[in-house]
Amino acid sequence: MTQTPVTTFPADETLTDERARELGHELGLRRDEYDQVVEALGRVPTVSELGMYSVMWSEHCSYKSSKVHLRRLEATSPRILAGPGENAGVVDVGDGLAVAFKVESHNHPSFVEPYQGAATGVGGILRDIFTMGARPIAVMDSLRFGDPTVDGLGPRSRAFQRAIVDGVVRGVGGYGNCVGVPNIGGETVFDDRYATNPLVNVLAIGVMPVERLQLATAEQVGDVAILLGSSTGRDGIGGASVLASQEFDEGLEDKRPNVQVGDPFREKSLIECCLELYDRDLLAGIQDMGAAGIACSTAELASAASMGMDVDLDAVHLREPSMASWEILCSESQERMLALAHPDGVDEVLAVAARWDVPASVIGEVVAGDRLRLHRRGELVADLPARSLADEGPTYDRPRERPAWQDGYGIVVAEDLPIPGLADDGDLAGFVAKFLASPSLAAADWVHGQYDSWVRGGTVLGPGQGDAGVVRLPGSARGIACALDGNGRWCELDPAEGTRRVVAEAFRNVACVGATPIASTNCLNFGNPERPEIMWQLATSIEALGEATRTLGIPVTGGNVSLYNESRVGGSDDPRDTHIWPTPVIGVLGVIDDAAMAVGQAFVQEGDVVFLLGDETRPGLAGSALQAYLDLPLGGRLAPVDLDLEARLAVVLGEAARAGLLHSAHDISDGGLVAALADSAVLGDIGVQIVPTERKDPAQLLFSESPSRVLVTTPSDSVRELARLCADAEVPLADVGTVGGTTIDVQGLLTLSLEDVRDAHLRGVPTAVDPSLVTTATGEVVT
Amino acid sequence: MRVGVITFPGSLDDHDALAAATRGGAEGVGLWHGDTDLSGVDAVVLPGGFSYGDYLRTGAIAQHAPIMAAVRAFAADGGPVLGICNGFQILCEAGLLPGALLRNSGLRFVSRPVFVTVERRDTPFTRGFDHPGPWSVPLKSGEGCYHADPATLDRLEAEDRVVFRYLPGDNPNGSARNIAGVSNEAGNVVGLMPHPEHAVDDDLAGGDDFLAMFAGLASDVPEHESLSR
Amino acid sequence: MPRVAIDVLLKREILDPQGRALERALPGLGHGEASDVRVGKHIELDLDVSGDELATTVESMAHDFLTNPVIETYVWRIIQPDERADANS
Amino acid sequence: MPRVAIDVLLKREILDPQGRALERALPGLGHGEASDVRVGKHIELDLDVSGDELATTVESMAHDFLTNPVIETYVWRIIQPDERADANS
Ligand SMILES: Nc1ncnc2c1ncn2[C@@H]1O[C@H](COP(=O)(O)OP(=O)(O)O)[C@@H](O)[C@H]1O
Ligand SMILES: [Mg+2]
Repeated sequence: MTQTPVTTFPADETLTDERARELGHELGLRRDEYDQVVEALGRVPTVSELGMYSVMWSEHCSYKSSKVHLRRLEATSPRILAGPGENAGVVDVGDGLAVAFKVESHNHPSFVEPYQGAATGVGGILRDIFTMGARPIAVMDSLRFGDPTVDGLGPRSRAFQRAIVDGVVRGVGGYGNCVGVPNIGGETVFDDRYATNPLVNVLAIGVMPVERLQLATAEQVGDVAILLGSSTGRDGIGGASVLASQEFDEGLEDKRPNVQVGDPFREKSLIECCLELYDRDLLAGIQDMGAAGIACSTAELASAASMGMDVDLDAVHLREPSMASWEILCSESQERMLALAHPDGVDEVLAVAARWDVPASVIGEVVAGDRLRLHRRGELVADLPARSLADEGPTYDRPRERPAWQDGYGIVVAEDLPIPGLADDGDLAGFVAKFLASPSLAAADWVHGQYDSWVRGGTVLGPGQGDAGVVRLPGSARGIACALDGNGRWCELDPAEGTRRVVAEAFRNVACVGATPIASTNCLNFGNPERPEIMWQLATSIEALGEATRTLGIPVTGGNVSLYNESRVGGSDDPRDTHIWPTPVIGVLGVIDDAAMAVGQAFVQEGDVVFLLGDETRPGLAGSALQAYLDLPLGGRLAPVDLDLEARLAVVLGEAARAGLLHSAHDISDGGLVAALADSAVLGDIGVQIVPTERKDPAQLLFSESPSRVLVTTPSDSVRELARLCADAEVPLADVGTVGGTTIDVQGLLTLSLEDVRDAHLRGVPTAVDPSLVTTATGEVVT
Repeated sequence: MRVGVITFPGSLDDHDALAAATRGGAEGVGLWHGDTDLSGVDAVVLPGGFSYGDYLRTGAIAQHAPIMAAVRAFAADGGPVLGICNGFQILCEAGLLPGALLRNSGLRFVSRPVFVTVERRDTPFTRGFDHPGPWSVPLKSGEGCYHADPATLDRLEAEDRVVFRYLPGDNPNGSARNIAGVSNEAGNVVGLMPHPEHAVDDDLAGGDDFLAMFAGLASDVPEHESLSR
Repeated sequence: MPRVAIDVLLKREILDPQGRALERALPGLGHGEASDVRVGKHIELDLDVSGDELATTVESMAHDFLTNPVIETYVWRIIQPDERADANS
Repeated sequence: MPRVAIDVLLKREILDPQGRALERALPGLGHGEASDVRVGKHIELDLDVSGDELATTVESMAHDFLTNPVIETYVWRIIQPDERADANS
């Protein structure tokens, strides 16, 4: 292989091998990765090429640490129209409609600039959805923050944590509200493990007629590449900015923030523009521009079609004309798409774009062969095999090792906790009220009360109303349901069982509203994969994820991996303290034939009978919310989840909902029975009297988080029918009480006034996070 | 009855407003901000959303859209015009309704159902309500705090032009005198912050308390219905 | 081409909740010294007009469009390159 | 007590969607003369500190709290009563 720079490249693009290797290193390319680049090219890369390879072969874009494991998730189902590897999974939901959905993280950007980080996270996942041909109809957000009730130093100070929460929630709302996609749910968790590394995962759902599905494989030689959307600027190329040391201009670094600013208004126009282009069948292919912008989208389109592409970077509409080629290529400016059109249709495409006031420029052409060739100021600046960039990056099977600290968890006594008020015959009700006000358990109204959940007129169950969000599909009685769940503490304790439990919970949440779960997506938030312990957590979790989703019949249609999430606890350098809890967040999609029959969480009617469906209460305080609340060390053993029982439970819930037997359904999870009762009672503004049928340890009865349990309420005249369904499906049910009154009562143990619980439940989050306690959960000024 | 709904760049609830008009028994007609005529519709709705991203000021850019000249003329002629949320903001910016919408006093976007009373039931948009309520309707806005100077407020009250009011003690955004919606002098132009188009279907989260608004609009009305009391 | 800066605030008699929130938050952040805090908009633009025309153009732009006279009020001035709020970026 | 005005803009290389939208709208309103439009925040406050301390106070306030230095930048100055943006209200 040659060491001499190719003379046909302009001087400012040319590097010596030594310099290129050095820069490559600074850009995060390993020595052997750099060699692989040289091998793919047969020469030393140009500056632009080096920039492109370093971004495309990064963990974020290439999944190099997780790929070998993600293969284990592969699954097939006749319903799946597009699976992992596409921008989003697409499933057939019947009636000629297909649904695209996917979840993605924006963790690091949300720490650096909470508002914009979260906002652009929403924008990015929406583009994944409409790239597939679907109109976005819902978003959900899963948020994990530090504990704002603990006041520490610097980033751990309350003010800092509150600023993150405030910015992220405003950002999710600011973007989603303005782009006009309803938020239908999510989760909000506070735990010190996320103090300097919040998790911001956003899921989006879209719908389309099956035939509108856009798969980027149809292009032909001569097809024209059109850049649609915002101008390309210097934002989001922080990582690649070491390339600027090539230039003379000093102090340029800080001018290249890796933060991007979102423009939801532009995104809205872009959505409408693209949907019109699909409907008029004007496109041969389309790709959104996320990480690595033009480099990534051109390489992916060309590679997917096994073709080449010639691109003229001078045609790209720039925000700053002085941008270097590598800056144009690596820019992550938001709200951009790359579309391919037949030459005859280009004028029409440009006209549609103009109507929606979306800037558009023709920047290239599909050519025979496999080369991606990029020109700038008339000269070639990059010439590489598209496939090498998009699909032939390095993959690693990194060393894995079960962490020694796992042994410590096993010996913690978790099931026998000293519960104030229970152990000492004191004020148990007072303790429970405080417990329910802890921000992770309290109602998230302060969060989703800032999100539009009504727009586009399909929301049947919005955030906080059911175990899953439910949206009726346009022009149909049919609806889709979606739940998004994670639990880092469970997964830290036991990545395999924890992951199974999380999958089971998301599955169960979809079943609770009466929908049939059909597919799943996931976002895997883990620490540093170069540490064998973390790699073990990741691999173990993925294996369990594959197994659980196959068993439950909810094949994985796609997802996202976010690694290098680290949060130093108390400034410690000990490896066991520096990772976030391993946090796979699972999204499950379900279908409900008649959306109007969806079942919510709220208790509805005095006199309704309360049943506990599913498993009996088992020891379930290991890794529980109670353990965390009492500040006890994480530990114990997770009771295994019976996935067959989960599947049968889901069948019963679906049939009961279709038959109209259920007034409410809510699974028992974080915080145990007391938390579930509080949710349903507060939401329905009606009390409940529970008469425990099980002779259990009171602590377990009230707080156990053991899986496969659902509280349902049913009018008394439906009881027999429900019992028959349960018997047929071999799902245990126990009559545990009655809806009514103004208290939450667990006989012999606990009486809470509904008023107190409501107050605790609604004030928990704002009290902890609102930077100025002048407002209540819904924005009223309290003065 | 043909009800036109204007789509501005950034309109979001145009689709819902059309559906609501249809559900109320009218024919929904889509209108485009860049057009200069109203296609002969019998009523016009300026829907909710973030026209032009709400950049600069809510409604500030949209009020200059080409179609607004036709809307002004239509309104001056007594044609029924309804502004919902962003549409209300546009009508205020355009001077077709008095006052302005400021940032919510709590400084946060507020999205939740509110109860409002219908204070005046002789406008084209309220004649369908058979009692003053309170009626439940979703509210979702960051700049919904109704403001006008005291003299204007007094005049509005005196002339019975406060059309919708939040319940005392449940004012979600700090609006002056709990005002949720107002009308012009003639009563044919009405604006409100909550979203009636999200409250026309009992199967959905928003309920159907405001179906009466669209049903009333669509119902046959005498040619020269008197709008003033 | 002159560059113009236009500063917009809510009229004094209108409560400015943002300013108030800021004022209330500042003491907690170690800045008890601040009072009468107002938060508004800062707009900068290059204008391809000169002389007498400049004032008329800015005034009409500000009055008709950049502000809502029902609630807002403004001042404007010509600024030099080093007075741009983004001069240091 | 000195009154301080702080003008905040997004850094120059960062997209300013508001400024862009405004710039695109202005020609339609008969103001084709405007270019390089940026929209940011204008903050005014009275500060009960003086002399050397003033600069330190404002800088720390602006840096730590009023702006996010990752994306925003600012300038500040002392203003006279008639330079208040709400002087005319
Ligand atoms: N970040 C969020 N965005 C939207 N909805 C949320 C968010 N966080 C929580 N929710 C909603 O609030 C409700 C309560 O959430 P959570 O506290 O996680 O309780 P649960 O254990 O019932 O899932 C759920 O309906 C959920 O969808
Ligand atoms: Mg949950």
